[in-house]
Amino acid sequence: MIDPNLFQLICFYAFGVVTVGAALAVITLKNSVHAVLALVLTFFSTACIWLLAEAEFLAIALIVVYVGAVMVLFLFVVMMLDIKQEQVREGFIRYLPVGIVVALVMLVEMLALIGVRAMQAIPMGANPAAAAGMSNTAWLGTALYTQYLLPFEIAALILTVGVVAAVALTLRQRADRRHESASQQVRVNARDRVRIVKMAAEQPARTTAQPQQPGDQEAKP
Amino acid sequence: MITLSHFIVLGAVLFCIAVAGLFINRKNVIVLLMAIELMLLAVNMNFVAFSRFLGDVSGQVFVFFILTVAAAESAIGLAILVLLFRNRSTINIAEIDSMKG
Amino acid sequence: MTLSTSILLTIALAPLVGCLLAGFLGKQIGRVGAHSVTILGLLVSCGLSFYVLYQITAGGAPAYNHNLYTWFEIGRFSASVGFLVDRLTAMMMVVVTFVSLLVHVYTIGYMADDDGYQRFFSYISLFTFSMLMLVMSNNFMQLFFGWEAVGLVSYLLIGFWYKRPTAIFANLKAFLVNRVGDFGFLLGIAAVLYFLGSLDYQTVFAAAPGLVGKTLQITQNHAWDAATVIGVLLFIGAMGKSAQVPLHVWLPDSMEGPTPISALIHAATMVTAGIFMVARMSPIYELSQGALSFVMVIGATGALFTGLIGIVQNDIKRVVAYSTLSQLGYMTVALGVSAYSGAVFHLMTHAFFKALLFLGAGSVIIAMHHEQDMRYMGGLRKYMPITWITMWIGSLALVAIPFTSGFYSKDAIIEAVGASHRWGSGYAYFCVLAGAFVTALYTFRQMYLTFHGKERFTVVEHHGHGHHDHDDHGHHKPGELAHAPHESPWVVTLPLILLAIPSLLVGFFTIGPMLFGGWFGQAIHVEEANNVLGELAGEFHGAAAMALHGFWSWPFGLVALAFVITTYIYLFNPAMAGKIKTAFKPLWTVLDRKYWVDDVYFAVFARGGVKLGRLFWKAGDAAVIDGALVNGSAGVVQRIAAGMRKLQSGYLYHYAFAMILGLILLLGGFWLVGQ
Amino acid sequence: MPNFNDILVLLPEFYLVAAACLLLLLDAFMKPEQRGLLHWLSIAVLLVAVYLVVAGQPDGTATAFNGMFVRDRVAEILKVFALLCTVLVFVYARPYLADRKLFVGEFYTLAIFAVIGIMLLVSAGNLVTVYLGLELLTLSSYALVALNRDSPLSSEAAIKYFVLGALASGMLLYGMSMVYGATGTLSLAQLHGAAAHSAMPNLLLFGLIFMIIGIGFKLGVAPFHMWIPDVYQGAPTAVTVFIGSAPKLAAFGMAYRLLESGLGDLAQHWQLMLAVLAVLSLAIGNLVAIVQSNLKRLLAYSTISHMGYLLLGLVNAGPEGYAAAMFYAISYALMSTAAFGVILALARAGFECEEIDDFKGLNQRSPWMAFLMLLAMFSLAGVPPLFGFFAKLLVLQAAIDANMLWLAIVGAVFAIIGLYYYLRVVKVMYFDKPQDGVRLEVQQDVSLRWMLSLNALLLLVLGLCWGPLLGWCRAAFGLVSA
Amino acid sequence: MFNHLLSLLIWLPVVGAVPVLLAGSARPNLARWLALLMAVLTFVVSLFLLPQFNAADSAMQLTESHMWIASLGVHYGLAVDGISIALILLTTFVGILVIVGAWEVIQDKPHQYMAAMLVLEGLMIGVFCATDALLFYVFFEAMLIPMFILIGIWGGPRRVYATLKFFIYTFLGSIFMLIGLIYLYLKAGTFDLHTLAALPLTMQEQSWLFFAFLIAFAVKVPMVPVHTWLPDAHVEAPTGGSVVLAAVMLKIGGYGFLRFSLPIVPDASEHFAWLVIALSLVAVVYIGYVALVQEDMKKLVAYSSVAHMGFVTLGIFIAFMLVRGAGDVDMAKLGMQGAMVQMISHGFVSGAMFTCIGVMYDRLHTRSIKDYGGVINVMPWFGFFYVLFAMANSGLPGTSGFVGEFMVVLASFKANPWIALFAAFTLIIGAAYTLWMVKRVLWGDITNPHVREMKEINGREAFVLIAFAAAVLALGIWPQPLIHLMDASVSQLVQQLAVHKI
Repeated sequence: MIDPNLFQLICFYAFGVVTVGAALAVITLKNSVHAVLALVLTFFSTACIWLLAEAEFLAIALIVVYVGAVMVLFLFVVMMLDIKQEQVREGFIRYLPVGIVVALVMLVEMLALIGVRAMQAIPMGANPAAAAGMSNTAWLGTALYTQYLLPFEIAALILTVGVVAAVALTLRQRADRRHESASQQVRVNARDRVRIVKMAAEQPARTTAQPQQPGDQEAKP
Repeated sequence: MITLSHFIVLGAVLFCIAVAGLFINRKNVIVLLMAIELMLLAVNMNFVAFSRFLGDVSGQVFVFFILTVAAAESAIGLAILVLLFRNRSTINIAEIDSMKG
Repeated sequence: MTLSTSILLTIALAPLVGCLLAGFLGKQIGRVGAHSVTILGLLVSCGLSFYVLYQITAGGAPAYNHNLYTWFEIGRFSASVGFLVDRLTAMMMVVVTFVSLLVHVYTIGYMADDDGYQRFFSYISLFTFSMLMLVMSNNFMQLFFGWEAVGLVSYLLIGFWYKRPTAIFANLKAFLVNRVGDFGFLLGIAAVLYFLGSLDYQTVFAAAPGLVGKTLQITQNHAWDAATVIGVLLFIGAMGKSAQVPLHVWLPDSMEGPTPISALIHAATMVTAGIFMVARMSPIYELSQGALSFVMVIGATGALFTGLIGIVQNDIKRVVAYSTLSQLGYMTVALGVSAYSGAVFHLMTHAFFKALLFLGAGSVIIAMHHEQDMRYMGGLRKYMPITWITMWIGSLALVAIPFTSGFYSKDAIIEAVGASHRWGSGYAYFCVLAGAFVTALYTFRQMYLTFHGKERFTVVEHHGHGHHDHDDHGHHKPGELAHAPHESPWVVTLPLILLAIPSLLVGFFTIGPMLFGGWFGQAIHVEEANNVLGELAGEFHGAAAMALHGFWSWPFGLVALAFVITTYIYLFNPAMAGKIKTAFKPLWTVLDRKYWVDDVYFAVFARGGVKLGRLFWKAGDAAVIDGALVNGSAGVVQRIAAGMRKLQSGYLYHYAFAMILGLILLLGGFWLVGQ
Repeated sequence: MPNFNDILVLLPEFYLVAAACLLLLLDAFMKPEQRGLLHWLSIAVLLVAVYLVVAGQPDGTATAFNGMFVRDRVAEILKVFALLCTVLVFVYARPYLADRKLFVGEFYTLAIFAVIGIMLLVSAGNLVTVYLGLELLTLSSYALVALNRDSPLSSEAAIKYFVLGALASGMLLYGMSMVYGATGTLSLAQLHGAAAHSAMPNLLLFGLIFMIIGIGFKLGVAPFHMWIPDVYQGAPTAVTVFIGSAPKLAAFGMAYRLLESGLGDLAQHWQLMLAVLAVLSLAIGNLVAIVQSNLKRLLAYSTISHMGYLLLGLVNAGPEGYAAAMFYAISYALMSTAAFGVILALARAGFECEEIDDFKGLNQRSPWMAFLMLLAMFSLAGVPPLFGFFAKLLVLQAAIDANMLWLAIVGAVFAIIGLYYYLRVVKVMYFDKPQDGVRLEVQQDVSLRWMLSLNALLLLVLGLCWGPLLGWCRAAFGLVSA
Repeated sequence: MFNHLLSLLIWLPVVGAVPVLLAGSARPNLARWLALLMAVLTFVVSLFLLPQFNAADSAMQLTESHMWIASLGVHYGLAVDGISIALILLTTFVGILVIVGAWEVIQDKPHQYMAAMLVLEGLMIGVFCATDALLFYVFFEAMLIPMFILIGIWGGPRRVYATLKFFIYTFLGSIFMLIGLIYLYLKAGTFDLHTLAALPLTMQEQSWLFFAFLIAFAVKVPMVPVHTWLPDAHVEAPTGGSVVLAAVMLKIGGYGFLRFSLPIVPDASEHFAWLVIALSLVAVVYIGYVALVQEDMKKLVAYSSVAHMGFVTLGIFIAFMLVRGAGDVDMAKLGMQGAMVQMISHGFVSGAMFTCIGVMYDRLHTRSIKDYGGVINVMPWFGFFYVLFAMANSGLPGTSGFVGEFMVVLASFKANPWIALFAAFTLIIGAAYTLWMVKRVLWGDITNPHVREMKEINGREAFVLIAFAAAVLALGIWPQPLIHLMDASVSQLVQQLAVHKI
């Protein structure tokens, strides 16, 4: 029998490695589609890690919301915009060392300041939801609809703004396209189709016109 | 045994990857948007972990809101991206520099 | 019998009123109006001055000393406008107004053809007013006012013919050189206030004995005697105004003005101010042997060396001008040996005969159609006898022929210098003696060249028009005249005659009381130990005896020698002048270049000043302050800004990088601080 | 459960949400030529909101929704001025939008949503509310910046704004997570108590740094300012004027909520950080503005420097300082609306009037506009007797009061450098000849002219009697008049 | 009405500028007459100060005080003493003259010009009345705006450089003063000058504050080496601008020293008096030489202003050596009075000089000395005034230019003879640069044919010049009324100097 703690740890490391690897892939892969897929993998493995932390609702929500919706949106866009792959990678290698150094410096600073060692002493306690006699979802839901009611409503408002904004920005009648309007075609009248124009009879052009001389004043711009 | 530090370190690493992604990436705006998602993921990781270790629900509630907002944010971000592509026929970051100085 | 304020005020203001009327309403009142009103003013002034003199001498009126109004009053310090009229002042007033009056009259003739007729009258009346304010002052502030006012008017008068480049150069020079003197004078006044706590003469003189022992800390461990400091500083002012070496350079150039002005400046006003001032300050000067020595040496130097220059001058007015410098030196020497009354006495006699000489020279110049070069004159005596005779009278007075006024004053000075034991008096004695010889040399030379010998001019009749503008002076070839010279009109000759009389006689009658009779009373203070005139008084047995004795004295011998020499050269052997000139070429050059003093001044102060100014301006203001600091810092800011602008590259990843860098720095900083 | 009282406390916000939704609907069913009605309705809606804010103000502090929402004097004042600024923006923007076929309902609704975000943000009692209010504001702003869909500059500005904004909120969130981890609470009020004896003080400070970056970004202080010039320039001017005004009040409110209400115990730590940021902002803002030729961009850099000055007030970390900073934020909002208002009043279809050279000879063409711009410029430069001077006076005073004389001197030095570019604008208007081919004409819109005049003259009037406003600001932080 | 005389004085011209502005460019004459009316009214109102004022009383009088900013305890405080009154009268007097002087000269947007002048006048009066440091500062700075406009719009070819330099220079100076004032406020809890004067301060504080004040006022005076804005500003400014700048604005620097440096930081002022004195002497000598070689008349007069203002600072700061060193209160008063009289006098003289140059400029459109020569031939009356003012500028007794310099030199001799020596040098160098200019401009024969076409001054110009001349002569001949007006205030100030704060 494996020690559940050890199993948890193994699982954590496994998913953790996947998460980090996939995250690195997101920012390094050439192909945008691949990058999106790597991001999906990141989210997926993160969701698994959250399951380890017994945050079931959020883990599922992450997959549903992100993998199901947001990432699809990303894919749509990536497909829709016709991006040339070759030029996208230029100069990447050149800036990579700088990027790595900066990222590492930041990581070191952060880890040093966070005080990771002290946190190692903090074990994962009992599941608070379970302690409260609820499932994680009920635990979360209770808080959401009581204490966090106002934020919940604001979140709704934000989604509305998202919709309004997205619509306002992308929905438009393009002036450079020709549209057919069936109703107009149906309602057309005969006299609109042909227009008779009266013109004065034209004299044949005079043939006396001199050809332009080179060096004429008009030759100058 | 999993300790708080595991989660936080993982969060920090993700955060740094996201940050690195933001400025290593010289070409594609979409990757930027994805890096931002990664960053939010790192934050969420922290909140989930703290919530779990502190036994306090608010952290997880916060994550819920962050997820919601992130969805709306992606929608707007992608809409802007589409606009940008329509106007300039490129999403190459190195070419988006008509305003500077 | 006391002096009335209103009379004194009238004396001072009458010329001012004349000045204002002639100046501002010149167009309206016309030429006649202008000279009438100014002469009237002067007449009033002069008449009343004589009356005041009479009141003081004969009427036994006490000295008048009252303030008219308070000029400023701050704490215990105050300055007022007021009059101090004692015998010294009264005498000066008479001399000033009298000479000035005659100059006014003379001007009618002299300036008859000039466009600036009214303006000229206005100026000379203003000049008189300024001088009166100066001599009548009862305090230093007003003294300084008059002091500078005469400077101003001399500036205006010397530059009267403002179209002439030389004139406007000369007037600027005169003013600036005077300002150098005033610089010292102002400091002297400041020193007076510092040591004696007042600007009022009476208070100052009363407190003056307290100066003894007081010192002025100049540097850490060096102190100067207070009285010497005051004396020297005040005398620097006198050096400027009375054209003492080395501030004498303006006076000869001042000949650029019309001749009446030269007479006024050289005789009665302006240059006498310094002498008068030192005499007035005798209670202070008496406290300092050092200051007096200084005065004496300066004066003696001037008396001899400026006279020497006179020998080589060809301009008739310049000869007279250098003689003025020389005579001023005599007066100053007299001051320096504490013979203040001698100096003032010489001032008075000199005023008469020098005015006479100048006006005479002016008369000659009119006759010569504004030709001033003596080389183109000669034999004028038959054309203008009155001028000739009066000028000889003046000249005799100048060379101090016994019985003339000049003899009494000058001889008294020479005697006094001889009697003095002050440091430097030996040098001074030599100078004044040699000066007497030199004086005679240039005076006789001048007279011979002008009035005697061959006519060195030709009359060219074809110039039809009779009127000469002063401006077209020089249109003729030198020595060519449109008309034959003729005697000047009566307005010119009358003043000559009127001046000739005192030039001859006044000395004879006044030497007794003035020099030896203590006529000046309290006005001039001489310490017992310094009283050389007092010593001489014992040998004085009346004016006639003095004159007779004068024939056997050294000075007369020298004059006679000079007479012989000049007579020989200029009457009998005119070619010899040229020979002497070539023989003593270096010496002649030295004198002709006026010891290069002017050149040095011009090079050092004028050109050097401009160079220095340009250096300050270009290097200091333009390069360092504006260039480096103001525009430089602006440029630096611009450059930094241009550099920083590049940070805003327009690239999103740079922007993100900047934020992350900010984060890293904040974290790092916090990390470092936190440890 | 929320009771009626909670709703009453939030009445202005609820009302605005409802009104915004109604406007949205109205816009959908409205013919384009009736948009004028929408314009006036939106203004009316905002004015009513002002009334509700003022009329419903509680005595002292009221909280609602379990402390999620705090309604106190600070919030009230900020809200009132944010709403008024938005009214100004609406008035100024209309001709501009109409000229460019941008006169659409979305502008109004998105702006109102943004204002709601501002109102929530400044009233936030909880980190969650802070975050959500902020996002409501910024998401609306992103959309507004991109509103001119056919403008490449506009979308470029939007994407830069978006990416950097997202980065900043990511950092803010990261900081919040750390603070949460260190204290176990998201409530600002509890945070205030818990911060002092946190089990993990380092973690708290670590979170603080990240949060300061979020605040710094929103204020636009260096080095988190990079978005400002590009966004100000790229956005339609009508949007720029909005972004440059009301959200600055929100940013101050957010800073106050997070730093004072939440982490006031850590004042000694964030004071120094803010001081450093202030110096950087003053330097970058004032220096780079000198070399600008685009007025909007110049004003953007001027914003950066002004936010540096605002920080001088915050570093005081006392009620005096907060009052000064709030006063500064209000004054800046008014000055910036006036300055941008003039640009809007002069811009026409096909002519943005945003290059400095476009203003050449304005005094000859329209002396009144030139005068208004002059007032705005001198006020921004901090020349008495204009409003901006007194704001600067107060923040300098706050800095000196906080024993940061050096900071005040730095502020003074950069005020001199900053003066130069404001004067340059005045110089162009007054001393130069009009450019050939540039027709400077003022929009005929009466409401714009009057409001703009009022706005600019207010800078002068408030310069002469700024006492009451200062009194309110101080009273909001519990200071009684001397 | 009488309680608000000072307010009336300040706001009458400022508010009066509004109708002038409204008259618009379409009705320039209306604008001119309105402006003149306002200026004359202001002058008349300012004359009412004299009967209201008790010259024997050293206290600030005609006090007005209203709470301005209640929450900071800042007052709108106005009051005057003799010094202020003198300067206010100078301001209102010059105010009329510049309006008249600009009558036909300013053809471009005269209404704006006149309005700016009026606003400027009001603000300058405000500076002289303010008893609250903040109010003072507000007026002090606000003046820059109309002046900036005046130089910038109606100025010469390099006006932009000049006006920016002017503005930034002055702002640079004053902002540090502001910091000093804030410091004082935080210490004292008030901006009231009277209270600040009584505030005890350590030597270190005083030193810092002293330099904060020094830089502000030194720029304004201006003292070497922060004077270089002045020649540029003057050269480019329109005549009226130059006149106001020289006649009144520079005085604010000197006034500031009296109101701020001396009473608030007396010990530091004493300690650093040598510095100010040294700079003043440098101004006299160094600037004198610089002025000598100027080729532009305005620049020359501008430099001479710097030199003359050197006497103001000199007079003010030798007071310390006299009061605290020599213990001679009367002598200190003499110096300080000298400085004050010099301020007023310089107002008249430099104003007049700039007017003269403006008169010539209007005819020939050049200020370069070499373009002139022989002007007296065609403009004798003008020549009269020009010589008069030149003489006043070189400190001739009988003109106002003499009085202040005389008094300062007298006083400085007591402080240290060497100071007097350098100060008195102005007699020479001042005359040199002024009269050399006169020589080249006025005297001589006409060389430039355009000069021959110059017309004699008209009635309007004559009015301005006569007014200046009257003032110059009156003050020169009888300065006592002015001195009496300021006597009590100066005494008070000098006595205050003797009190140590530490």
